[in-house]
Amino acid sequence: MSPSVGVVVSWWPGIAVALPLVGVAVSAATGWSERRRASVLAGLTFGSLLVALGLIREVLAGRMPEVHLLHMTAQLWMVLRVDAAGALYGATVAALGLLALTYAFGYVQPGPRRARFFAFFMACLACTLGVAYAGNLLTFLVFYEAFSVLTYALVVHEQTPAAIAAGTKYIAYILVGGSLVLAGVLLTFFLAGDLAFVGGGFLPVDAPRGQLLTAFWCFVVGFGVKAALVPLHGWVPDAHPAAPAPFSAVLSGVMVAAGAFGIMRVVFDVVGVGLFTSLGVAPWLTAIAAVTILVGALLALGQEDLKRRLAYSTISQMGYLTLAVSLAGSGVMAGGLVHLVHHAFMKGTLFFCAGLWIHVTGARRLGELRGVGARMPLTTAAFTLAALGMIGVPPLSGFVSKWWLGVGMLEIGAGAALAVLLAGALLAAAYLLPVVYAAYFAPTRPGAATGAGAASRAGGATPTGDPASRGAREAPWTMLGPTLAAAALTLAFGLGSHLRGFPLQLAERAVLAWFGGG
Amino acid sequence: MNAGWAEALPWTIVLPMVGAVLTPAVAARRPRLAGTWAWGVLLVASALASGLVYQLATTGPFSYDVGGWAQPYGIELRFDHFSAWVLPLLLLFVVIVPFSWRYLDHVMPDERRPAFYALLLLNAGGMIGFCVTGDFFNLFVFTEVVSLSSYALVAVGGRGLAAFAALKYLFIGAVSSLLMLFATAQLFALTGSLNMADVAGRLADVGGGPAVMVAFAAYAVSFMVKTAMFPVHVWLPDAHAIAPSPVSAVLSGMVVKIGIIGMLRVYQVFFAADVLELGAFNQTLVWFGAISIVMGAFFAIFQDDIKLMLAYSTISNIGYIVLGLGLASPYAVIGASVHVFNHALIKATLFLAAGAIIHQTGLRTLSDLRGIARRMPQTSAAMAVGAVSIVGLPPTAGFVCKWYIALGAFESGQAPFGFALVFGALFIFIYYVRMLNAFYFQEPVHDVVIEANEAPWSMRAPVIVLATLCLVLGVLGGIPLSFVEPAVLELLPFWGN
Amino acid sequence: MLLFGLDLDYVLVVVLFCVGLYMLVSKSNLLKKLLGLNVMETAVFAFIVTSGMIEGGDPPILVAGTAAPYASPIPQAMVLTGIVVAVSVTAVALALIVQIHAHFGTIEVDELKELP
Amino acid sequence: MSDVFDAVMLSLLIATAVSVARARDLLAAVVIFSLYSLTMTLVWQHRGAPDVAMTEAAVGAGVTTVLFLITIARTTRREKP
Amino acid sequence: MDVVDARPILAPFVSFLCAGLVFAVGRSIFWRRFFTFLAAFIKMGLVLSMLPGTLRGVVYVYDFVEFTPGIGIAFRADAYGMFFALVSSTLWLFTTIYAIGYMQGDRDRVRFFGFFALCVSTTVGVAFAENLLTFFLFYETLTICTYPLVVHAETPEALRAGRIYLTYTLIGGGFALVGAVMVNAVAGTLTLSQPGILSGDLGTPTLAIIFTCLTIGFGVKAGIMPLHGWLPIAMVAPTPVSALLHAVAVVKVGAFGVTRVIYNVFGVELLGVLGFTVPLAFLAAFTIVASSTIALTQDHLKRRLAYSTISQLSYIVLGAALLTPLAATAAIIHVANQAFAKITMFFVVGAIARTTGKKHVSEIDGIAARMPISMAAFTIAALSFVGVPLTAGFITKWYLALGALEADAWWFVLVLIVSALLNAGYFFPIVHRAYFRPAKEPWPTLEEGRRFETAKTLLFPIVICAAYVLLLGVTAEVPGMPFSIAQVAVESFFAGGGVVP
Repeated sequence: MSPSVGVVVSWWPGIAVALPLVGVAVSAATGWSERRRASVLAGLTFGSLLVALGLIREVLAGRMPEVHLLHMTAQLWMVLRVDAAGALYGATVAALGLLALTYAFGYVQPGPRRARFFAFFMACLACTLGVAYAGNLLTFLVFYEAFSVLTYALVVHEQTPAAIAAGTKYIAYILVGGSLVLAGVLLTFFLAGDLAFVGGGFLPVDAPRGQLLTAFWCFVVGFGVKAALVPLHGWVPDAHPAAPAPFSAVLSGVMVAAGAFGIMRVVFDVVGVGLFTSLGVAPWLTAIAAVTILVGALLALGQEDLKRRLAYSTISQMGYLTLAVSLAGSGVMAGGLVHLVHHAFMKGTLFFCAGLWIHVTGARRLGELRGVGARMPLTTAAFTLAALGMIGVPPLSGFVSKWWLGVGMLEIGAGAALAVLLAGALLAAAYLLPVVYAAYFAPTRPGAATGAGAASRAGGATPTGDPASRGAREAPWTMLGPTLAAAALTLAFGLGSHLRGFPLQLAERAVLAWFGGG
Repeated sequence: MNAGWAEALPWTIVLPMVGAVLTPAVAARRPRLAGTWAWGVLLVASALASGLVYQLATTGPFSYDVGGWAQPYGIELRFDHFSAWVLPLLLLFVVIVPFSWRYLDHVMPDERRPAFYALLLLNAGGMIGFCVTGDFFNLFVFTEVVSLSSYALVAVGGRGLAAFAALKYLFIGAVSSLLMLFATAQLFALTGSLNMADVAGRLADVGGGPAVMVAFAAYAVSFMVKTAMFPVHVWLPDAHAIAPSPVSAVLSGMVVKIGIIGMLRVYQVFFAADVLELGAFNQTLVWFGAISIVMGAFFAIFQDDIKLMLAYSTISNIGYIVLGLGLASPYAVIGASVHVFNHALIKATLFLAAGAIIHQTGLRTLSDLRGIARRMPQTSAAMAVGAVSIVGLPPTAGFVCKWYIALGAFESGQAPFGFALVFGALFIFIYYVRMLNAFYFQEPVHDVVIEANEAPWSMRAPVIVLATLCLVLGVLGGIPLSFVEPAVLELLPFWGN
Repeated sequence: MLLFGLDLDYVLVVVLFCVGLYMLVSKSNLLKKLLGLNVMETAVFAFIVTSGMIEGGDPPILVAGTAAPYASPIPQAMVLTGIVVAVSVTAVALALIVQIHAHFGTIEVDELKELP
Repeated sequence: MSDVFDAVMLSLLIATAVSVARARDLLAAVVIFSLYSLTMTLVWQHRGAPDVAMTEAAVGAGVTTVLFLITIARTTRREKP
Repeated sequence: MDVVDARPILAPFVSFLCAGLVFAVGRSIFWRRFFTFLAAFIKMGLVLSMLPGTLRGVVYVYDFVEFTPGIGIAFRADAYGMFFALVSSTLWLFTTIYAIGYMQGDRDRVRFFGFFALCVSTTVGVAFAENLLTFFLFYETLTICTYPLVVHAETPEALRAGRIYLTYTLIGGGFALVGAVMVNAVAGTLTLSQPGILSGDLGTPTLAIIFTCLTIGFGVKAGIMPLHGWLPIAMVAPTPVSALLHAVAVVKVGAFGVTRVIYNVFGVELLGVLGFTVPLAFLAAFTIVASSTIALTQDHLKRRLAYSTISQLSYIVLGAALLTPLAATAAIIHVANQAFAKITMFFVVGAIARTTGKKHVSEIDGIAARMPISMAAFTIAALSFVGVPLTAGFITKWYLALGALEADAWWFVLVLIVSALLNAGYFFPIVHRAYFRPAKEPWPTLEEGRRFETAKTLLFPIVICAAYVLLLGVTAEVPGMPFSIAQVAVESFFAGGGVVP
């Protein structure tokens, strides 16, 4: 940490985590009306978001709020400590969580599984916040594992055979990954005797190289599963379509990113930039990241199912974060960190839109979306905005992050990486624009949007016939509102990227801590 | 003061004998009085024996010269640590006799009771004499007293099979007695003396040689037959199974031990004389002991009759003892000697418990007796304690012996026999598990069992006392050891080959 | 008297013992077995008497004027006891045989064994 | 002289013993056994053990034979082949 | 610091007395329960009252009687023994509560509770055994006392299971006996109060035989493959017994024995030189992986748990075999961790069987809707086995892995990871079915007037034990919690050497 940062004892990080946990109990509470439950859950999440924003303030003021949760043994303790990167990620989680929650009130149908959905959703949210604010590896691991496992319940929410298969695949991948992370944590403890995150890392430089390498690759592979690094990405394309849309948004936006966030934590707060460079693993990581970007994007091209396409897109986008980490330059890292936030809202928007289309028209596949733009103009507009952001069209937020990434790459002379970045952007255009095209411009086919599962899935709204022919019928505001809000944030982050308190400033702070001002 | 208890030595033998003779007279009017009479006699004898043991504990071994003739010409009675066995022996009798009071109801008519108790007293007197005699010829005489009364006791139930079993026992027993007589004569021919201590001294002068070897071998074979080691065990199972249960307890628990005690006595003499190289002999004992353990267990597995099963288990246990003797290391011999007593206790428990069950139900096979534990819980529990004990599972009396014999095996560098012992014991447990399973964990198939009642107190109390002792002596295993240890350690310097 | 270098008495004892043993072991009739046992017993007694004999000695009866060596009295005492014991054993055995016959109607071991 | 007596006696002993073993008629066997005992008595007498000899004559040859005879009377006379 | 105190003997004696009273007056339900609970509480009190002393390093000793000259039945409540006693006396209480509910209306309850108390008595006896002889006495007694519980149902399968159980354990006991006897023969003492009583100059073959005998002897109960055969078969026993067998008494006694052999008979230094533990460690590692793999294929709930137990027990053995302080800590702490988690699982499985009659994994689809609290407890326990942080299982795996690294045996870390995955592989499907599969047919609803998903006496122990699993995971450090005791124990094992965490 940079010397100007002072640790202060504060309960706020704990409260941020605890509020959604209260929501778990609320979700399980019987005898509450749906409305009352919804408002309380939203209120709790909103409270959490406020706290997260407050924490950003604290961080910007040069303080580092810290709260000790548990002392399991003398060496194993759990602490929440908010630094710039954590605050940034935490606020993202809270914000996207609030949006998705609101969206979910409309999306998830009533029934016995509804309560379960919200309970697990809130729990996941809490744990992801815990990941964001974790002050040492153990805390990180605990929350990381917890939300990974809890996610299972949300992936299989639909309880269709496909969903269960996806859930099984998911949990298998995640557990292997989690175990590797645990091994890494263990090795770290063995080598360093401590687990607390410190900017610049704390692994002893003079430890045996083999053990250091083992620890490092345990972490990278372990988190890489979550971060969907190719070839560890297998679960992503199955899990996303299976999960309900609001959760897909969160999954893609912040939870997959938790893997990338973990890699960042490891590289900068555990291993340290210096050691990371001297270990000589960076080129390998770069290669993996590059492959992930390209392969993810190429595979996305071939997907007919919209949510699968978006899932591959997530894989590709996560590659940017890893790429940024592997290059270990302060500029590019700032871009990477900011991309984490920006991508969250963009991808959130995309999934929200995809969910709305499914909800209203039952359309899951690209071919079924023809003409939906006319029927659901706001939704399609939001989708378009987010898609353009993903491609990196100025002045949207995606442009900002890619700009910083590119500039950072040039700074350190990583031309090849820049090429990959550009290729990724082009491919993003190639797999997202056809969707936009189909929604707006493709000729409609009669009956195209009456998907087989539409009636059952749509609940109240009854999709009928050709979307275009029946005029505009947007989804209810509980769902449309969050979608538009997310899209708006995409725009706002692009426009106001330089403002105080916006992601970029925090990312710079974080990078300052990691690179020691260099 | 010392002389006081030493004086009691001949009376301890004479008392039961005289009691036996007087039994018909005492019980002439009321045959059932015979049991009480016998019990009284045995109680007094036990009191005397306690005095003897007390004397032994305070002053060490002591002698009594019958008729005041000095050694080596007179008849010497000698009370040493091995003789201390008479006290537990008598105490077991004291427990067994009350059991027989009611038990005999279904075995024999009342008018035959005096004969039965006379034989029993004779048997006890014979064994006491056997333990305390100091010369070889009396050893033979008392053996014959014991044997004769045992033959008769086996047949006392009176049915034909019993007579046949007794006759089988008799033929083999008589041959072994003959061998013993032959050995005694041979020893006399060699040394011109029969007093044990004296013979030992003179043997040393005579030195070794085939003649001494022949005498020793004759003794050994004779005692091995008496103790029913495999393969000369054939007489035992039928005799012990068919005899009335109190008699079975006496026979299996005590009479077979005649062979062991006799062997120890012969050892005392031959080893003190140090004239024989007995390594090969010991090795033979070890092997036969091990084989006995296994074969006894093997046969027992196939028995359905509980008393036959118990009888075969005696063969196994004798195998333990012989194995321990053959190992010839201090711990092994201590263990074997303690097992002489502990096995008597355990076997008495088992036979009496089995007897109680047979008495109450009239059934004696495992398949008939299923589920009996529900109706006779205390007796069955005693049976279970006995079973666990005889296998040598801790913390029972049987375990102490197993521990020491195994320890001896390792001590003498014959570890495989330690293994054989321990796992042979498990082999034994197989059939006891069968028994316990039948008693406890299977549904009754027989109406008699369903309606059975717990045995009367005069039968139950002895069983419970014995079972309790099995447990107590497991924990307080040091008590019998303290008697045996000095004797064994005294014996061993000449022994270890 | 020596026969082929062996004391004839001992040869006799062994032969008699063997004859008795043969009867005891291989005869089926219980009475014959018992007779065999008796033969064995006498053989052993004969051995004891023989071994106790001192060549040229007088009987161990104290008569004025005779002098040592005597035959040792102890073996003879042993034999006397032995004879008494043997008779007792025989008596018990015969009683048992009578019982067996009364119960099963036979005293042949072969047949007794076939009984249930 | 003594040797001749010995030889005759011992031969007789063996002969009687074998006869006891071979006789099918139990009564005959018992009678021969009695003869055997008496022969033994003579041998012992000759060996310088007169008291033993007398006991054997009375008990071995006398009582035992009587007991056997009683038994035969109460059981059977024939040995089954 | 040794202090003569009667409490180490009173603790087993209380249960023993209780067994006697239950047998005597057990026909009356009231008195049966009264005595059982009274004894359970007194016993817990006794053990707990020694705890402060133990943490201060006091060792309570009591020589009961000289069993055979030179070796007595003696009790010694050292830290490790205290640890084990604490676990078993605590779980006795809960299992008793559970058993009362579970055995409601069952047959032969007098016998059941009587032997139950006996088992606990002997378990605590094992825990407090001062020497190998006392240890063995109680060890074998336990074998026998458990038998009536295994065959409780008295069906042919139960009898068969009992037979197999006895065959295995008695043969094992035979090996243990031989080993103990050999130790006595070569060392002249059997005390467990020293960090090793054998000396290296006895020659490797002798020591190897001793080690093999003792390890086989205790390994049978600890279920080390290939000696595990009895454990899945013994599952026919009533659930409280399975819980007792698998979580507390029998299997733990085996594992406890193995650790005692390693630490107190041979001692770390000697074994470090001899290297006997290396094959043991590999065997344990093999067991961990192999039995987990087998567990994957089991449909019967209790059998699946049984194989899981086999796997878990080898953690203890592995921890002990690694011969490092950290691994030892793991081994010891796992005694408690596994106990609480596995007993929770068995309780839940038993509750399911009692409430719905379902015994197979394939039958419990959607049961979480019917029995939410139980399944939540089960899930917690499952997480613990997987080694998720905040649960007890994590602490074990953490220290075990560190120990492996400390011993320079990183491949065991790999084993641990694989095992964690396999654990997840066989537990999570259960959780999944319970929560995410629709019920095949509607679960019977609660009877009128019943507020809980199952009997209170079943539910209460489940909740407490599950809570304890979490508690162990998060407060291991608190003085008086198992971890602190384990540290005292480890300090005694590695007296002088090694760094204690």
